[in-house]
Amino acid sequence: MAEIGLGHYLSVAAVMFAIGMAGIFLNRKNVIVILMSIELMLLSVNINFVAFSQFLGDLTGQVFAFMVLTVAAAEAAVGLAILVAFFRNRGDIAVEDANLMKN
Amino acid sequence: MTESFAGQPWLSLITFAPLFGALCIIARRMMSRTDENGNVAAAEQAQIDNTARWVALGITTLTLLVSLGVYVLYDPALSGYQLVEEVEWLGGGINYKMGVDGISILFVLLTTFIMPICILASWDSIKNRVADYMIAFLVLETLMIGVFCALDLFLFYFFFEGSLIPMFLIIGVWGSKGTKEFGGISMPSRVYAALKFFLYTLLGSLLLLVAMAWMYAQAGTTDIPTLQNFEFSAGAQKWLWLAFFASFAVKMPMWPVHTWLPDAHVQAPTAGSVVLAAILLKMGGYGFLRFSLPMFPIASLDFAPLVYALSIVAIIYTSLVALAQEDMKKLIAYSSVAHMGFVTMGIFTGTKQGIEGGLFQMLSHGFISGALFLCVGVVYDRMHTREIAAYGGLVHRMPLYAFLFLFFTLGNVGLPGTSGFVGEILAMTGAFKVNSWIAFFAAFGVILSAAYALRLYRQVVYGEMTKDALMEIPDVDRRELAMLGVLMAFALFLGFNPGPALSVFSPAVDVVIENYNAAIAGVGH
Amino acid sequence: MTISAFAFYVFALAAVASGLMVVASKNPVHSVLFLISAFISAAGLFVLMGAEYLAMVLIVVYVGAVAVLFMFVVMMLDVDFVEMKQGFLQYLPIGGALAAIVVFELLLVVAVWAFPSDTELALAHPSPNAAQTVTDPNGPNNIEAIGLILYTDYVHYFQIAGIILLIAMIGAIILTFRTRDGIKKQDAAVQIGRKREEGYELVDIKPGQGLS
Amino acid sequence: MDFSALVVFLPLFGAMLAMPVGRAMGYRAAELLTTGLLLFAAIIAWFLFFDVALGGNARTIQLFTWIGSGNFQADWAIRLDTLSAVMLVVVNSVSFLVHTYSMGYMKDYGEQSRFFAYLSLFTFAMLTLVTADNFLQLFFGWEGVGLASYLLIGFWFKKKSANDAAIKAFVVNRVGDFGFALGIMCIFFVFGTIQFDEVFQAVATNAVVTPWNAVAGAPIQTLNITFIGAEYHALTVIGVLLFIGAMGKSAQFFLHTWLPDAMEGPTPVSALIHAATMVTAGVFLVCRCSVIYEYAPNAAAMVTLVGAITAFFAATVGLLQDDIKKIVAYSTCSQLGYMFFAAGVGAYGAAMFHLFTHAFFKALLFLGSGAVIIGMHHEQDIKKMGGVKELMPFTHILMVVGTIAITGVGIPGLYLFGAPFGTAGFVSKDMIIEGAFAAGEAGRAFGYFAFIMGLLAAVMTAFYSWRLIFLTFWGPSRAPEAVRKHPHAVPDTMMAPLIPLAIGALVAGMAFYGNFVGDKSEQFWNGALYSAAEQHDAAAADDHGVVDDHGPVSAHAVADDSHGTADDSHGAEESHGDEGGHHVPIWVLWAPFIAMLTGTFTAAWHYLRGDPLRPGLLRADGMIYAFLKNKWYFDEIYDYLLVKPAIAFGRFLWKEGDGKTIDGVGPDGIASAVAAGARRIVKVQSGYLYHYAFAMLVGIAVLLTFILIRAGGGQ
Amino acid sequence: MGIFDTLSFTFPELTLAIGAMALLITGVFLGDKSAKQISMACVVLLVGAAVLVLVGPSGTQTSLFDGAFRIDSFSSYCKVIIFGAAAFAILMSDRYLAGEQLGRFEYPILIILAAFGMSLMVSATDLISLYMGVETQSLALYVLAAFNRESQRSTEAGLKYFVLGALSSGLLLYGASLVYGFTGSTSFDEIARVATSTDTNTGLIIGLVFLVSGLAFKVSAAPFHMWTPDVYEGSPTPVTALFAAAPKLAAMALFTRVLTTSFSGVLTDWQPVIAMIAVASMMVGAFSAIPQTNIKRLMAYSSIGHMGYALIGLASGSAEGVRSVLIYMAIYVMMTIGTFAVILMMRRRGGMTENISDLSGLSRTNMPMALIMTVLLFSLAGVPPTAGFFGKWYVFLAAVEAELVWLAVVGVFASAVSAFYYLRIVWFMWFDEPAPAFERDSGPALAFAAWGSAILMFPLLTVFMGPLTQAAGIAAASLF
Repeated sequence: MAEIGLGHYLSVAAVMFAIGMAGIFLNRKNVIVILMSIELMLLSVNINFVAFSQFLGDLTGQVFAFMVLTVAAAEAAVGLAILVAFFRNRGDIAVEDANLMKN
Repeated sequence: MTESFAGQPWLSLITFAPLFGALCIIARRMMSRTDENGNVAAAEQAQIDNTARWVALGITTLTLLVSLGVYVLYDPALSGYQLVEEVEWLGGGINYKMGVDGISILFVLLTTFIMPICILASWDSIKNRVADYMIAFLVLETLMIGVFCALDLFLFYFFFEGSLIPMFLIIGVWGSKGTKEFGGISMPSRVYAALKFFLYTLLGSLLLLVAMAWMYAQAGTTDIPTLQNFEFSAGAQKWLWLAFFASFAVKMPMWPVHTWLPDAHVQAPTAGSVVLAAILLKMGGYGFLRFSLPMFPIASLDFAPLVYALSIVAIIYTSLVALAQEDMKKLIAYSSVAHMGFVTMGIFTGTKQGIEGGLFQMLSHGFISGALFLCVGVVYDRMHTREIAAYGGLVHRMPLYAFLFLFFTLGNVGLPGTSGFVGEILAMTGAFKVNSWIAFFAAFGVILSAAYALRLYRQVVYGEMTKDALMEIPDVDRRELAMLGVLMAFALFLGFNPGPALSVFSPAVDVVIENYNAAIAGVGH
Repeated sequence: MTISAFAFYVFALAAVASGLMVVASKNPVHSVLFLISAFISAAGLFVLMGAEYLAMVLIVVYVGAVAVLFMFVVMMLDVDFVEMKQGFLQYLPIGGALAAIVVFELLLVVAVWAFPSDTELALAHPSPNAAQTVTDPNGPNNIEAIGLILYTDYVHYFQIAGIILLIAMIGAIILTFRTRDGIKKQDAAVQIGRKREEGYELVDIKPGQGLS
Repeated sequence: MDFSALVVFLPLFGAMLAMPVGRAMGYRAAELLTTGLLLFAAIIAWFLFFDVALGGNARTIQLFTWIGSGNFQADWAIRLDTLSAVMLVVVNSVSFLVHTYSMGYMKDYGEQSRFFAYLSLFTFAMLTLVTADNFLQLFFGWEGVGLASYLLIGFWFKKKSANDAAIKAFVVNRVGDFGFALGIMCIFFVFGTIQFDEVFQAVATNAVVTPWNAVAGAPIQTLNITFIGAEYHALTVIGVLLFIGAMGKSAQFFLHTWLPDAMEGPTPVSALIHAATMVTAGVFLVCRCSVIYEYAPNAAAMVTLVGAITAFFAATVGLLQDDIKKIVAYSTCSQLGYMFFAAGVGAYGAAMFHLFTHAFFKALLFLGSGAVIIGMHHEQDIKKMGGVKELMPFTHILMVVGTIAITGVGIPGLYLFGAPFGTAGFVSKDMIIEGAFAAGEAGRAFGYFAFIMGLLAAVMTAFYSWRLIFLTFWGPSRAPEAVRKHPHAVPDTMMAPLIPLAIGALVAGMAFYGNFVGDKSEQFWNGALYSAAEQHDAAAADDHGVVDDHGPVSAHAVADDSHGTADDSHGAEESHGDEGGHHVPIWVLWAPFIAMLTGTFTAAWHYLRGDPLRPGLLRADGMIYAFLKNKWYFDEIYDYLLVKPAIAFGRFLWKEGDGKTIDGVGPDGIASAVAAGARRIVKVQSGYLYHYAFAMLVGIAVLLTFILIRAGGGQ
Repeated sequence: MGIFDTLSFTFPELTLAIGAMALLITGVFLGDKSAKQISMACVVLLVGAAVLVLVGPSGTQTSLFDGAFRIDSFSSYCKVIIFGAAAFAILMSDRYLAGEQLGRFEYPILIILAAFGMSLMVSATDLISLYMGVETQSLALYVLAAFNRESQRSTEAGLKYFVLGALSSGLLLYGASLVYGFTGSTSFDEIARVATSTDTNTGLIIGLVFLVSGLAFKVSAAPFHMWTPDVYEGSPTPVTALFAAAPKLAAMALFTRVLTTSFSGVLTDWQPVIAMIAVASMMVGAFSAIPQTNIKRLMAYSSIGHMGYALIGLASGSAEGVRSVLIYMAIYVMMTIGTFAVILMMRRRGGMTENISDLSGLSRTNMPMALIMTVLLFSLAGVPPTAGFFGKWYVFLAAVEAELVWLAVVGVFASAVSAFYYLRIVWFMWFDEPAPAFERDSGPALAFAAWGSAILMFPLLTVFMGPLTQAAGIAAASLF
């Protein structure tokens, strides 16, 4: 087996990205899991950044990843806050029923 | 003295004077006292209505007078554009440019002439929302005059499409009653008609917009005289022509994109129908002559057979359809389509007779068809129905009306001595030159027009008066007589002596033909 | 296979498997746990790539804060988890197919990646201080290097990140924070500012009526 | 300004003033005004007749330009030559008499002002027609008389039948005008002008003309043009097209159906318009364009053919009519056929002559019929009359005069003062029949055919004319008691105009023989009528002993050029000038007379013995009877083939074409499709988060795939 | 350039950021009863920021923070409009929030912070600053969408917006990472250099596609538009008014800058992508709006369609195209503010109404409001003589000049279809029998916004279109 190169990392990231994406629409009952899927996507992005950064020999990517981490945390906070507000109004968090507005 | 007169922006003045009138009415409305629900006291409302009527009449009359003055300044012997004004507008070759030539000046006059009549026609018959109505008409007048005065394609389009809005409101708000089932929902038929009118014409003119963009990209300007001398490649002309055609054909309207017209006419209030028939339809023919022929001569030549075919079909088809109508306005609307067929046919012959015939036909149709709608309006105001079957024997109670209606019916038929004849015969003569088949088929329309027009007249005016409702119907009053009388005078005068109009057209038409022939000769056709 | 390669595969597989389980597990609590596992695995990958600082941040921020937040919410919201996963499989084929297509396409892209040529790099980095290469053995280590640029060249991002966090804070508060009436609260200012006159009330009790 | 312009405009003033004057001062004032103006006009017309026709003082008065577009120029003008002078006399005289007559006739009906306005309007239109100096003005008059005819036929607008007849008249006339208009365009196309003078000059001189689209010019007489897809001889096309117009106006076969129906109008109208003047406009047109027909033998042949058929056909139908006016109407139709085939065979003088004489006796017959109708309390069915002789003896005499005039009573071969001896109809009709024979001799197409048809028609003319007299005036009365006892009084104003007409019916033929067709004709016509043969003669045979050296000078100059074309009519040379009958066999001279006698005696044999109403020669249940009774089923066929399909087709186009197809596929269809599409598209917006996410991912997958395929394809 | 020089260029943003924090502290101390005052202060801040932009050195192109941001006429143009729109959003929300018991002081502060984010977006010339700007804006907007936390609709809107927004951020980031990886830099200028100098770089293009998808979400272009109707409908109406105006412009400006500066070398690659998105947006906007009954939802579809038209301009990729986008967006923002002002006026005794049928017969019960709405609707439909027409004209012109005639034709058809539903509202207002009248007293802010935009749409821009096109032209030129 070849030396572990950039391609390996990128592949892992791609797969994780796809898992995150699939998680969003495969999951129809629980918003929390959707939020977690998003976290997975962001994680895969970070892997990408770090990998590229490393292999380009350029720290910008890592700084980018750092920012992504920060923002993702903030996002998670806001998302969970909205989720809580949503839950308070409805009593559950099933996305399948969340279609007051449609068409 | 005359020079200092001539140098003034007269065209802008007549274009925007009606708009100013509309603003006056708006101001009057705004000054009215309202209670907290925004309602105006009945007495004050009546006062506002009256003010609106008089302001509208005054302004339109004033516009007419000024436009007559403009006509005095205009020298009909010259070719080319006169009274040109130009102001920087959007930059990059798109300017506010106005001017008239032999093709447009008479349409400006026609517009300013028809408008006071429209206001008068609505004097009593419009009872609700009078001020709004007058505002709509005044705005419409501005836009219509603008169409004929614009010497910039962009400006033309601006007015051309803008005129849809007031007309849309006029049909929709003051249209007649009745509902129509459409697409599973039932909507007021006036709304259906208004929407159809708007969307149909909008769709057509939007293609013109794209074409205009393309032309601008090529020529770097939308100045009409420049574009008329700009030689577009033959391949490009084809597409541009089609785009312009889409717009103007709908507006004319040509078969088979004519179906909005009967609906719009039927639903519109009388004055709306008048203005639609007398002026709005003319924009299409005007556009053909102003743009299609001079700017895309090669494509015009190539597509002329298409135009002929559509014109012929329009003439015969819609005449036949008119034969079967049960609604007075619809019948006249269909006859309008047929008459416009002569116009398109004439214009695309590229001959002097054909083009002048087409122009004259448009002018004459403005008087005659407008008057016919007024005639329908006269009885509609009294009986509130347009069903042909609801009438009969009107001549017993309304001899004067019968006389006037007869005159305009005959004008519609194209009897020599009325202006309707001159345009038809000239257009057909022009067509004959190109191909005798065209004139041959067009002449069928002349036969059919007699059939449907006289049938209408017989069923409405002649016969025994059997309907109780009609027994007390009063004859035309002084106001109606004045309107119809003036129109009749014009139709008659131009029928016996079309010279004044034809000689105005002549220099401009000569220029068009000259360029047209030169362009065609240039590509070796 | 080198150690690092082995480690890579372990972490990579762990990350992917955890990711799958995050999506697939029936119980959200399990999902959170798998998420944590995925984070840790990813942190391992970061370390393998030499990005120690980020690996550390990932653990601290995500595992320490975000995942806990998730867990907190999951536990707080009284959700009937049994019903939650129904219908999952129903949409799996099409969803899976779509995901597979995307993965395939992304992998295609990965395959074409080539290290930018020297000229391109030269083009890309006209100024040498824009970023340092981490491969320089004599240079600062990863944490130092990031520290050097984060508070100099990228200080504005840092500030903006602060504002983002501020927004998140405001948001979280206004969405979830409730002032409830009827809850007894101790307000020092009120207590201190109390006047003597407010403390008592003189009531004139009429005979036979009592204090109502 | 030449006062003679008044001859045209006086009736116009009358027309315009009649209604206001009538309203202001009573109908009598309107009547007197219009009639008075007409009297003036008639006097001027007669004056002009002497001045122009007899004095040779032809001229044209230009008024102003009507339509001018490029070289399409049409003026308002008054062209005074012999042809128009003759027509002026006919029109104004008859019109004046009819006006006078109407003062009495309309007393019962009311609305006199309107009626007189219409009558005057008609007169004006007819006058502009005959005095036109270009085709377009002619067309103006052409349609103008159509309008007046429409108005007058539909005068009693309460009656549905009157309205229907009016519309029918107008529309059928329009069919003719259709051809006429095309003819005008064709003329303009070929000649570049529509002025009579220029056109006729060009034809006569065989000038080189260049049609619009043609590359090079060509002599007009041999020019071919492309018309509706095929190449034809130009003059033939023009001739045929103009003749289609003439057919409509003059109620010739195929386009005749309106004329009998037109009897719905008041009787004076029938006399004025549908007997004396308007219907003869077609003949006038053909004569006016004689030069064209002379060089368009095929067109002339068509004129002959149609004229002959009409003469025969109308006569057959006339045999069985019961409505007194319809009989006269079919008779008119038939007589018009005579005029046409006369013109078709080149006997223009005879055609105009018959037109002239016909005006007298046919107006007489109509007005007499009108008197009978009034007298019989507005009864028109001759089967319900009989014995009117006793009630209205004077009318009877006049009607008999009219009848002997139309049947052509006279003595063949007897000449007095250089004119044949006989009634007006005798002189002119025999001239035509003999002319036809002569033309047949000369090899002109359909000459013999026209001759035979003319004879047969003469038989039938005599039959139905006398049938009318016998059934109406003679025998026992079949009218109701009340009518028999108290016939309606016929006012004097009605009877007075009949007298000059009767005199004319008797002597006009003899009086004007010399001018119209006799030895003075060349001088009389003064080039207004044209005959190629004459031109040829003039150049070739001076010793022919015929007075024929008066053709247009220019025509002389080119007569030789036209020789080649004129050769076709070589035979006609010999018969030239023989319209007097000098050179036809003697039996031909006697044939019309015998035909007349045959018809007369057959009628007498049938109607003067026994029950006049018994089934006649034709069994009433027979096919021929039904065929004739139903006027050859023309109305039914037209109704079935044209009218009903047109309306049904119109309705079809409206409902199916406009409604279902154009709207259905076009705006409505698109709108429905858009609405349906919108409803469907909107369903995608399900409200479910995961659907939205899914859509995004589908979107990106599509974009990725697109870009990858594109990149792959690009490399 | 020293740090103070650098900061001097960021005065507008600094004003907003520092002002927001200061007001936040004030608000915390004063409580919600100070909401009104803080709102006014926020408006002042925004206006001040806009003035600072205008008086600032807009003519020059200045790169700040090592090329992370750029101040040029493009950014100035956008910032002025953004700040203005945000100020209007705050002004217009006053009554609504008071009526719905939502008068909280955080509301205007969040808007200011969002405006701050937008300001970053339009200046961003680096992928990181792009991302940070987008997130600053988005996070604030997520919260605003769910601002009415007692309402199921509002929280549902917030949730949907958040989840999908986060997904789009993921896409954007993934794209950014690929772009970074395949060019070696995050700076737009560097990316541009690499992109133009190398052959077709599939990775870069794929990254670009992800980037485009993420940004398309922000401008709510199809097929990334799905959140828009629900969020528009569910959010409190003033928030919707905000959503529809400023963020759209910011995102579109960012979109434009990214594509035309850093990816101008691969124009042929992204042009069809943008064209496809444009077509899809126009179609969705035209068709889906037809059956709508809720006016906010209808406006959502309408804005999707409008983004499609603006993207036509972008697809042409030329300076002309950018100019047309800028003109279009400016006009769009004005129309939108006016329209939402009218929607916010739709108040009866029972509270707000949002149904289109509630507008029935408006021309009789409230003529001025009907007139304003009519002008705005015709402008939205792009019918002359209103300003909307000019927007369409420039967009189509740009497309035609870039030889994308087919795109213009599609746009034309879409606008004909979309004219239908605008007309439908006109029809309700003018042709139908009146519904109960709205409350007349809607406050000066709404009246000002409504009248102002109607007058702008109709007479002012019609006559004085020149300056706007000029400004947009200068702004567009600074990108090339």
